[in-house]
Amino acid sequence: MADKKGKYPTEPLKCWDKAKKIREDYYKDYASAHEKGGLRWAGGAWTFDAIPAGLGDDVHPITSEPYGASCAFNKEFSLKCLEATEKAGYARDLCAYMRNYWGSILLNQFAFGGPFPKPDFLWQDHICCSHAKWYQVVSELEGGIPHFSIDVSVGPEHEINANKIDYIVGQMHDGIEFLEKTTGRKYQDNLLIKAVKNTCRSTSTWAKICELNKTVPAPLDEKSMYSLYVLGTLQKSSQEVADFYEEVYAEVRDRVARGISATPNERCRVMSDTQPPWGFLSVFRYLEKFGTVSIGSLYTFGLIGAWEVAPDGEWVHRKTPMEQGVSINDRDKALRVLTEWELHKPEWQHFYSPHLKSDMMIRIAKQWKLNGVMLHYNRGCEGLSLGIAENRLALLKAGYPVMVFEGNMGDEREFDMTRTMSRIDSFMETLQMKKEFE
Amino acid sequence: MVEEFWRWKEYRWTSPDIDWKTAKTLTCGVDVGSVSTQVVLMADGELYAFSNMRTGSSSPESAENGLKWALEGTDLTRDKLAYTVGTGYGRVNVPFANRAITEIACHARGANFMYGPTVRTVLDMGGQDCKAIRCDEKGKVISFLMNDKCAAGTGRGMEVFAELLQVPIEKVGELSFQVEQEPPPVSSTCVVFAKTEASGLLRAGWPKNKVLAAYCSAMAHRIFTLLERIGVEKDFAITGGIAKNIGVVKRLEKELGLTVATPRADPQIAGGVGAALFAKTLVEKGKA
Amino acid sequence: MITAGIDMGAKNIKVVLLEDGKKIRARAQELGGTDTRGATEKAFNAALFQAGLKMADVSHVTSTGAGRANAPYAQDNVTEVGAAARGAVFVHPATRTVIDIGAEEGKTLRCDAAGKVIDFAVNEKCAAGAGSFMESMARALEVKLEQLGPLAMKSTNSIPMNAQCAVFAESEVVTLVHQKHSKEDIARAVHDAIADRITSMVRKVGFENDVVLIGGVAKNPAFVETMKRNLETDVLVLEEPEYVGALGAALVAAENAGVK
Amino acid sequence: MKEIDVFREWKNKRHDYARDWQKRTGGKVMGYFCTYVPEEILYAAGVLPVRVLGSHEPQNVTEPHIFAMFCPFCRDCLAQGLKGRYKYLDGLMIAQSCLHIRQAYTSWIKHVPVPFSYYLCMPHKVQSKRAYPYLRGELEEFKKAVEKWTGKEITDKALKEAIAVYNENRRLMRELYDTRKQAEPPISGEEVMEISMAQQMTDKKEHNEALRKLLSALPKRKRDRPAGTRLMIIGSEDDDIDFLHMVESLNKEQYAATFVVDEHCTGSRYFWNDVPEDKDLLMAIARRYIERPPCPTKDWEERKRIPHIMKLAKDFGVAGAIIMQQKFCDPHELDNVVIRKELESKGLKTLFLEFDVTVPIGQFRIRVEAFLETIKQDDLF
Repeated sequence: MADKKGKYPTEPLKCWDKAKKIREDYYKDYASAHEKGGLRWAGGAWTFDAIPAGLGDDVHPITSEPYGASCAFNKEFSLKCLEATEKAGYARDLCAYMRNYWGSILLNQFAFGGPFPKPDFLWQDHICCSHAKWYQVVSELEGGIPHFSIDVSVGPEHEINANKIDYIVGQMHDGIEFLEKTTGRKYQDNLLIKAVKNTCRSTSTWAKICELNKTVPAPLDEKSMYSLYVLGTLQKSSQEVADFYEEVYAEVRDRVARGISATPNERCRVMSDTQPPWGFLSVFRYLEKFGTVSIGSLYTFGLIGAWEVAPDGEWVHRKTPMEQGVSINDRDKALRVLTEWELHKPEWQHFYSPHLKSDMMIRIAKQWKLNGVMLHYNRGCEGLSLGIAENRLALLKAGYPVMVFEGNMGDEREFDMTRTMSRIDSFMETLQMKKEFE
Repeated sequence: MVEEFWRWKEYRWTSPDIDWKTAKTLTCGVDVGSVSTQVVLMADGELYAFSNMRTGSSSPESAENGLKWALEGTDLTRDKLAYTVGTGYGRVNVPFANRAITEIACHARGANFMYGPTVRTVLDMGGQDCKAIRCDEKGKVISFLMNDKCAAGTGRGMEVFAELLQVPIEKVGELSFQVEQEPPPVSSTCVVFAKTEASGLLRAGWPKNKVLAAYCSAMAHRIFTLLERIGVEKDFAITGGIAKNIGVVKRLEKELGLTVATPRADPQIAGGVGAALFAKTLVEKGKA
Repeated sequence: MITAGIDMGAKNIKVVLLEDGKKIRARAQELGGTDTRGATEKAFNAALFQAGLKMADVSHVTSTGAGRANAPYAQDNVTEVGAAARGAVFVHPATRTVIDIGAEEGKTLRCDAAGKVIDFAVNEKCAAGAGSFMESMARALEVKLEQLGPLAMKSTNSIPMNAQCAVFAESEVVTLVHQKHSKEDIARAVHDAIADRITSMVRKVGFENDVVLIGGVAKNPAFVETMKRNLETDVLVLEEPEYVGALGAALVAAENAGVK
Repeated sequence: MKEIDVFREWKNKRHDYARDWQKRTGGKVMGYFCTYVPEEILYAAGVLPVRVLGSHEPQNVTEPHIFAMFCPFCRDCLAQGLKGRYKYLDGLMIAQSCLHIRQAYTSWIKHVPVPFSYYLCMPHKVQSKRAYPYLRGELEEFKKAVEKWTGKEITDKALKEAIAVYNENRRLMRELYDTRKQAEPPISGEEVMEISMAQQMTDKKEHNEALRKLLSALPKRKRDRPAGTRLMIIGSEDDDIDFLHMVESLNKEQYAATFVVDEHCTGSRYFWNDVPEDKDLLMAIARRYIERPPCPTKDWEERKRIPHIMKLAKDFGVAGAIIMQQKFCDPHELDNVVIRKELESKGLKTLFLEFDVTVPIGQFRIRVEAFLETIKQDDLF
């Protein structure tokens, strides 16, 4: 057996500590917002966070999915949250992120210490059949918090038309009225416009970063990508995140130039799908023993990344409206730009048809030069597991070996490490990969 | 297999200090469970005699045998029984019963008799299901919850396990405490996979007792979460076979942070007792 | 050269001795029970005795099965999936789909002529659809496990089984008995229930002929019939089906020992 | 009684009915998922909309297509397609509601292609004024697509007639439900469920005819058992006839019970409100679907289902409610906690049951009997 040293040079990421800091500050800022006379709001990672930004720079969000994932890292705390939610009567098969989040509210314990900081209002969007209802429950658990959700389920990107956009933009205008009414603040369009531009910039840049992973050997492995992409799920509309992603892009481009690899012994490239079982990221380390690297997934690429298909068929980052010379100078325009931009989100397309997702996955498999695919049948998220069995069939048909493992992104009771490991052993055998070190 | 480790002891009992001839109303309660059958005879609402045996594949026969055995040695004959209520899983298949009542109602009523009127929460750990019942001072059911679809945390599950580890089922409880320190509970909820996991632990060199401990605490925790969902109010009573398994009960007490009330008789007969008591009420109300 | 394959199954431990990667010299098995190491030694010695060989004659040992990691004697190991494919193709070269039903796990795999696995599926979480399910049902029906199949063959009509948990299915069987269904029909219902689970898995992997059945349950004629009916194709039972995994391991052992 | 048998016949022989209708009328048959499909537009185009429902049999064909964490109902529906039971369909469509049933649709059109398929983006935020113009626009698109498919224009006259037939059908169904308010309802919950199911599979003109006959015969009808405990079903999709049958045929001395009303999409939710008067016919239809008793997927931010449920419970003199939920139905799981609280706070007992396509009667029976005992156990104390 070879040892851990392989043929490629490796290097830790320089941007690491900064990523960590941004994340820590984010939760601190949220918790302490009131002390500085600011506001707190809660919503999902997909919500239009650019819009509440118009209420002022002292308005701090908490997005429940990444928060739920943070809980899941702490198995003991997570279990307490999950059981508190079950005790309250909520079913075990509901979104695992939300069950962790609801549990924190019920226990009144913030994953980052202290009592759970109650938000001033709830700001969400709705594409899966539960999104808005998550916050209906949050509002009830918190004893009634003003709640506004925007329905964005108007169909796939190739069917966008004026009627659909008007529907969403109309709701956004109502939403701004709601924000002014609930907070008593005057809404500032210039802040909105800034936030919309940041949203486009951070999501376009994240896609650029993912593009670099087409390189062999891959400069990033999925495990480290998780810690970077998460910032976009926290606050894609913030200046800080947009700027940070540009730094990351520069660093990764430099890694590619110098041939720095994520894994020393890359011989086999795979991608995953849906959120991983957060408590068990060691699964990805285990792959390295076989010289196998997960270069990402439609999830890491497409949840926060903005993409488009280039004339030559390559999947590339979407040019920002600014780059396209679109001028954004009033509220309505800003909202329209934001709507169109988000309606192209890759992770929103499969809600209308798994076959659209299959096409994107096969495109990734080709252009990122994959040997196989590992699908996480995720019991914790019906939204991203939607149609996953059809994706499996399509990938196999396209000639990519597929491994399936069941688990749950936020409920460790539904993930069986030993069985998954032995599943990986078998899969690696089928890919002719031998363990290189223990 | 020569020895059947899952098999618990079948037995019968007669009260030394009751003379049935002096009794006004003699009633009978028959609890035909999926795993065990109890026939309880009561004289004016006091426990006179009972039998406790394993259920065969035919409920009517099991009930018959149970009754014969309960009457055995007493010179009491079935024609003297004013009224019989059948309960449990085979309640509708008790040939000599005048009426059937669910085990949920009967266990609540039985617990009320065996543990006293202060009982508000009853946990019945039966052969195949596990019921959490909230009741009032009369033993009237307020609400109940039953485990679904999966048998983890049931008597049958424990039997399967005793068989696997080749430990007599009565011993499981005490042995599970003979460990240096409490191991983490087995993670699998499925009875069969719990077996697989256990075999794995044994292979990895765990002593039997430690595996038993891990299984008992897993079971205790499952039951705990079921109880949490209905809400536990004192006094808390456990009926059914598992009540006799201290390995589970002690751990459950620890999780709940309260102690289980002590019964006047074998908690496994609570259902039968409740049935016999209902029989008495029905006789008195002239409903018989 | 003699190589050995040990299949550390969830219930039984099987050993196969192989000569030059071609000729099977011996097969033996032992109930795993609580002392798997002891059981393995027993099985291994029994096999050696059959073949009139001694430990020293065995040049390479490869293990497979649930407990493959801590198998005595073994120099290396191969997954159940890999072993099943190798073994099946060796016994029946036209094999392209293997259905393996062990005591507590059902597996399906598709492979090529060389025994290379193309795709596979393993039953998740719940054990309905595995041998032990069949055992508890036999117990609930109060018949011997071997009788269950023949009984089902005599069934005249099919009744759906709703419960999926092995233990709840037991109570459902008892319910069916109470409803005065014949033991034959109930036995068939049990087979249908398991076969449905397995068929779902097979369809997931997609099957190509020849489809072969291995593992203990393969010896049950009623089950084989039900599978044929479900898949609408022929399903072959390999000889000594429960040893195919161990055989596969022995073949891998031969390869690792450099047998051409 | 024969006036009811006809509905049962239609329900049991749903495929024969549709094939025969095709022959008789030469019209197209459109299979649909989810009751948010604006049937009026199809009916106006001479198309028969039939709702795709499951067959409640164990099956082994959907595993490759739908991950097991999605509801059994959507898998059962897909199984019908994969098994070729709906070969006669000319089209298949869905109106957007939950993710689960959506998979039955997307897998079906890929693996069992149909000449015409349509995904209607029914809005979720029905509580927003923005939903009206939006849905109207979507209906406009849909109407065009149907016209292209059938090759003939859908005239306002045809739309008006379709709306009239559908409103008539809804009125008659509500009339039928009114009879269940009586102390001794002349009809059982099981029978009503058969009528509602037939309603979703047959030509409304014929269904109306049969309803009129039934309504004139009902007054003379006496059931052979007491109504007993008056129950309500609250649920996700629910056509578990076997379960209703079990409950309504329990030992009548001890456990007499009758379902007197329901709140789910195979029942009252489907027909409770009419298409209102509006010169703009498409807007009228849009209003009807936006304002109907909501599916949980669309019941936010405010919870409008709860007051509706409480009113039904009151109007029909309900003593207890059985919440029948398809396993894994997230939208309902997000409602049931509060619904139960609300009912219990008004002194109504509730029993929660999780359903798979096949009903383990044994396991449910004990729960139901115990539930009925908690409502009426005084003779025991």
